[in-house]
Amino acid sequence: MSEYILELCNITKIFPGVKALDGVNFQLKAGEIHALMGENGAGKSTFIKVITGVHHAEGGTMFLDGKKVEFKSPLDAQRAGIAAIYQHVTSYPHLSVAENIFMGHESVKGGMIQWKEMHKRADALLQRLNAEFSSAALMSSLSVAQQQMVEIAKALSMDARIIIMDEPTAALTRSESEELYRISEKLRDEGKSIIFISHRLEDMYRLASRVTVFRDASYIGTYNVSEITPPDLIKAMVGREIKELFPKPEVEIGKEVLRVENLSRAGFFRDVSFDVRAGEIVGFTGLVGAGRTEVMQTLFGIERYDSGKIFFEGKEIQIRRPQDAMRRGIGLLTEDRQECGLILDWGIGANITLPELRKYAKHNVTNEAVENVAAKQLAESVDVKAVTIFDKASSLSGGNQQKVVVAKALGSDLKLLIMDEPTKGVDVGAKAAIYEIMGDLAKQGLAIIMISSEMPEILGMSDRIYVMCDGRVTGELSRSSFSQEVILELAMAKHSHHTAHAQGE
Amino acid sequence: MKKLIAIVLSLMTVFALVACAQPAAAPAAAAPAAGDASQTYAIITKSAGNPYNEREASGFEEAIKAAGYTAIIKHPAEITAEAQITLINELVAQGVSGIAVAANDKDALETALKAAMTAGIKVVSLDSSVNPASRMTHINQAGVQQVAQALADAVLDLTKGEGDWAILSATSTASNQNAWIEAQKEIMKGDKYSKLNLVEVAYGDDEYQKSVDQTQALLQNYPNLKVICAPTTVGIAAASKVITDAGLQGKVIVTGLGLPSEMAEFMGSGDVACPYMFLWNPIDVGRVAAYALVEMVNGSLTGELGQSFTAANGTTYTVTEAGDGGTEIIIGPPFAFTADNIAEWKTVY
Amino acid sequence: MQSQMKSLLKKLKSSRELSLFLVLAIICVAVQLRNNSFLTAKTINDMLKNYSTTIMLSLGMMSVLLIGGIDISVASSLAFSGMCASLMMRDGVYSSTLVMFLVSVGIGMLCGMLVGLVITQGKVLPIIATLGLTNIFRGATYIVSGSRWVSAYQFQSTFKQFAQTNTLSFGLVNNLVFITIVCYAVFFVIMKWTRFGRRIYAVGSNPEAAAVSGININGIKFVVYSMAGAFAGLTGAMYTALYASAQSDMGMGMEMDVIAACVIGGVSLNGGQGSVVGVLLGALTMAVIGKALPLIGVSQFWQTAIKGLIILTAIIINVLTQRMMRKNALKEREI
Amino acid sequence: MATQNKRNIVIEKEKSLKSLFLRWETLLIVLFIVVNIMNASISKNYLNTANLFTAISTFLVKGFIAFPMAYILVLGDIDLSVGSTVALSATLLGVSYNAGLPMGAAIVVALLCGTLCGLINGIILTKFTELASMIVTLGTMTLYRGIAEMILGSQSTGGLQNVTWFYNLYYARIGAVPYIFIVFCVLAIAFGFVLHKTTFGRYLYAIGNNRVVARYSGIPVQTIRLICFTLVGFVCGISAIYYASWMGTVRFDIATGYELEAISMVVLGGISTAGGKGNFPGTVISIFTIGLLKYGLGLINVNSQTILMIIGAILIIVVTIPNIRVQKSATKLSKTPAKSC
Repeated sequence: MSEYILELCNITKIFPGVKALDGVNFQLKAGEIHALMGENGAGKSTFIKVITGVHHAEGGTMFLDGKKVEFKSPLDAQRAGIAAIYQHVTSYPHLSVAENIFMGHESVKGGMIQWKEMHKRADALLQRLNAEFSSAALMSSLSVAQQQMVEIAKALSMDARIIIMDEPTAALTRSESEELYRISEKLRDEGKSIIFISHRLEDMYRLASRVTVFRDASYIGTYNVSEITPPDLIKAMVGREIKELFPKPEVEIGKEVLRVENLSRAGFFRDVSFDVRAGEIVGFTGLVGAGRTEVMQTLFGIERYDSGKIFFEGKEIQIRRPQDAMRRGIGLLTEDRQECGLILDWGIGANITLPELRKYAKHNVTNEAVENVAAKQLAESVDVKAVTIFDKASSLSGGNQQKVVVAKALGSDLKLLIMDEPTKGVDVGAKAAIYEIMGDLAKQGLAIIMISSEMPEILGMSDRIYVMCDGRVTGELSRSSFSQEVILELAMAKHSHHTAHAQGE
Repeated sequence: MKKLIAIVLSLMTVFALVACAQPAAAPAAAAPAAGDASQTYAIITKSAGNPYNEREASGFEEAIKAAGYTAIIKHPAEITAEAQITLINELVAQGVSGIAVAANDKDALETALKAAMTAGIKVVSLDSSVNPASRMTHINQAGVQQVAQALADAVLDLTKGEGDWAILSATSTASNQNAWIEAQKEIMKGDKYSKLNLVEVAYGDDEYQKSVDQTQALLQNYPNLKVICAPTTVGIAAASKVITDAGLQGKVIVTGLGLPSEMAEFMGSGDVACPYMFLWNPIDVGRVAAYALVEMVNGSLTGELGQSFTAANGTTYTVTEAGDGGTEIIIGPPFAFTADNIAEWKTVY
Repeated sequence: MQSQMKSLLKKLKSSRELSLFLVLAIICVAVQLRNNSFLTAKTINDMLKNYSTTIMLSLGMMSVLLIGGIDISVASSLAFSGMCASLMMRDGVYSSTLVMFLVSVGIGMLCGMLVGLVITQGKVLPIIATLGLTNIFRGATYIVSGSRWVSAYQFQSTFKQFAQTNTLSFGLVNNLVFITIVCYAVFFVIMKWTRFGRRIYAVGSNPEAAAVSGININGIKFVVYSMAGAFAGLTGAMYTALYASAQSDMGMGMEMDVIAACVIGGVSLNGGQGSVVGVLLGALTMAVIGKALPLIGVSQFWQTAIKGLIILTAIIINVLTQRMMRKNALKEREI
Repeated sequence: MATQNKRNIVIEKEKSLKSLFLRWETLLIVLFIVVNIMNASISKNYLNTANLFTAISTFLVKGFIAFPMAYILVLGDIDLSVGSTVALSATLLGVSYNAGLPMGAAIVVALLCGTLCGLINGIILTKFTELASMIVTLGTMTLYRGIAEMILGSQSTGGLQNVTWFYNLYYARIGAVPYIFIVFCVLAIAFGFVLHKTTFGRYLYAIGNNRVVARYSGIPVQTIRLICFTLVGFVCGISAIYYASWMGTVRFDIATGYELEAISMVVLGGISTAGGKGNFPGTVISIFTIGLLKYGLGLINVNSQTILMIIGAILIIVVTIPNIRVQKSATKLSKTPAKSC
């Protein structure tokens, strides 16, 4: 029994209306990195919350060091040496790094917080992680990767033996992920056990020694990483085979749809020029903070640009607000679906028809029957997995939410669709579906701009690639000259000179 | 099921609250047919939470009860005409026999009170009048001239004939305050008062904190100030408090109209903030309003000029002409409270 | 680069208090030029004494705003607790000033606990819960007092003297001002150096994160609302001591002044942001406006408008400076 | 993926969602009926139509404000300046009439003034989107009241009822039914229609739910906020006209506390201050529930302060009940075996 530091047997967790976990098992050895994989909605996050005492399981038992335990609150789990780093960074933006690290277990003497000592300890922890920021910095001033480091420091500060990382690399660039791998391995070598949740197969193959797969709230199996091939693993996760991940169709490239010349916005990007043609999928890549998202938001009228010209179908246009862009047939799918894309409390139908509500209305008087039919058609066209169009958007998985966002954009007569990290946080099965939709749209003659940090995706789907670094376009690659090495080089063209800077925003 | 229980419970709470509130209200069960022995009379004061109004209402209630009828006391939720109109509407709907009202606005109550009179309800104003069209007569605690004269002479006496003085009034909208101040200014145009200099009329809005601020500003802005005349119960108490706290007794003197219970602290022998002040008995004001209304309902009084009646307390009151073109019943000259009599009055009201 | 950003952020953070202080200083000097009796020990003492109530009440409001809530019932619980404590003193239940203060604080805390219960257990939005409770507390005040005042002569003379003497600080400052200073100092320490204080910030800054890290959010909320109630009770006692009189309508409308003071002082209505020093400066600004306008001969009828204008100007200037700083920070960034 | 059949998504509402919506209104209607039965049984004077309409008219003057306030709360904003706007508009109406303007022009002045006040709120809020509406309107609440005070000082401006048709605005009736009641009903239907049956109304809910999503969906968020705040000002102008017609005289301190009363009515009607939720009929029912409850309690001479307490208690209780219910139903659901999805 003592081979395992943590063992969970037959765990069942029920939420109102949903069985989130159905008798799952899990075993963690001391000093191992154990990957936990599965599609979104497979129950991984819920499982983590059961381990950390945030949720209480209705059934099943948990053993720590062979002894049966029951956590009544997150504090119990913390005391037992279990720390979690959640998918969405759970930090306090208005507080300092040191406080974020020590929240709940501050250094206290006689009831008074010992700030000096805390900062000293925090700085030591950060140094251990090779972090380049001070413990006095405000959390909100850090990049996502840096915030993640703070979370890891927090786990270390509690002397955790088991560290759980829920999709830590989702928001990280390649080099930042490398840094995280290094830290994880260091921790493993120090004897800590790590549970690692990720959608990226490369994360798992790079780090983990064993992998446990969940599907549809159930336990599928535990495998040694060295013994399982990617197709088998995907099959275990999805439950079926996926033949082609990047179904890039051959499309005839048409006329120029959009041309941007020397677009600049102080503090974010400068002299950005590029063009997109009908039927073309143009990839934008670079490090997080390189200014890709900001350029696209500016194109969509969310932010104003300081100088530069935008030509749409050959004519110069001004874009001051999203309506200007939408009127011309430009659509934007944001990276953050939950914050910018969907009204989670609404049904998917109402979400889909929202941007083009006027189209379905007569003299601005809404007609729900017409709307519902339109919503149903659009939802079906992208194959949203839902029972009715009144299902709440919040009840869908990440991949299906993304499909709803796509359907929402498709309601307009689109000429150009900008997709910012379209598969972020989306599971493998849904990823393929989204790529297929992209291909279909390109076939229909749409111009597509895709921002992505995932190398396989950018290489697999793009006709052309622009690479950005520090707010400038550092290179343009045509399909014949695609290579991972060149892209990385361009993405870090100025990286060596401005280390701190690239992480700035 | 749980929901139902919750609703029932909450509604029961509400009913319980209503039931608790009942003692404050008079039973309106009796049929209020005019001329009947079980007539109902109501008084509407200016606001709740003011002792002066409480005393006025208690005098009214006492007199009505002594006559064997039912009394309703209504304090508006806010010091506004709007709140008073709501109360008048409620009383009209109940069909009371008579309404006495101390108005928050001279004109705003007109339509509501006229509607009441059309419905056969007798209406008098007391303390602070409504316009002549809205009332049958006004119960005036003391003639405007009498009050103004008393205050003017007090200022003359306390300044020893010359120097700066200021007025600290209540809300700038109270009709009686403004009438007194105007009359006082008029009287003081006379030669006798020529060396007196009125520096400012400040408004404390009948709020204690604001009155304190205003008094302190007066002291600071006019270093030679000799007398503060505050014809309002809140203002005079606040001003006296400021003078006492600042140790200025004898240097700056407060006088005006005040309640003995509130002012006892600042009066008495030796150096005090306020050597003497005036007021009438608010209980009497309420009582006389009650007597007048009862007479009106009995048909022996209509509020016309020259009528008179003898009240249950044995005094005879006469309807005289008021300054605004209507009629009024003046109770008497203001009564002076001094160091000698304050101790016995402070427990009365 | 890192240190540059840090110092910039630091400036940005401290600037709020600094700029507010400057504005306050400018107002004071301007008033002083018009009326040289303003910056005298006496006037300042008067001002602090009169406005110690507003300044004190701002502290309770601040803690509520920090957790992202709001409490518009504080003025009513002030009146209720002050009135109850005064009634008991009048009726001879006790004669000690200290006991009176403690009773008032206790009753205020009970009011605050009720607010906290409704918000945490009934899951009612704070603005609605306190909107309802403000009516209830105020009505209760009228009922317990029978609409009467507790007048000066009905108080113990030691109590009446208390607000006018400097005994607590051995003759340095007025007692009420001294209590206020002590409370601010204690609160400053609590907010900065205790776990509890930092948890208030944590709950306001990111409630979900706080829940995940095991902070009892409802517990903190309950304590904070109780605390705001206790401050209201303390202010109620100070109010009655100051005026040696307890009235049912005391403190009416004060909640708005107090919220304004907090907001001018830089407390964010979204929670998690705001400092004790800022609130002090904000409350002082309100006090100076209230005190100075009559002194420089501004007609009383203009004062409300000027107060409104100052509130608006303060918040808009604040936004503008923050925007300017952000813009400058962006410009400084090399691209 | 082409191998897989696309699934069919149905257009059929789940019953439970609908009944959830209905429940709040059921609760309100129950409360409304209970209030009326209670009033009628305690006081036999209650069901006198003429008197009833007199009382109704008085609370309709402020009831108007609840309409646009509902919009503002759906947006997730709040407007504390309504009382002051009414006061300022009514002040200008009185002052301009007494300065010799014809009454018709004075009415236009009041409407313009109200609209301008609302517009100023809207402009500040849309130009400085960082600012919370509560703070800004707290400032303008003080400012507008202050301007009214500057204009009128200790004076009142009266004689407005000398113009017969102006007097009739508030007091005239068709049979027992006052015109103001009819105007109120027409406006209620108009406001309800716009909120529930037009794109504009849907946009309000979208903005209230998530302003960012609304913006990315191409909804002119700030323009709509500007329109709504201006609309509040305009309706405050209407309320001011009725107030002046009702009272015949205006002071600067009128309409104090209207903001909180209007908010209470809307909240009791089921529209949360958090934005994006609730519906309009609830607001209309709650205007009458509160108004008639106050009237009924007044008829049995309950102390004004106690009435306020009762209203406060009802507000809290009614808002709490659905929370208790949701918790209960949630646990009930969890006990039913879940279908895997």
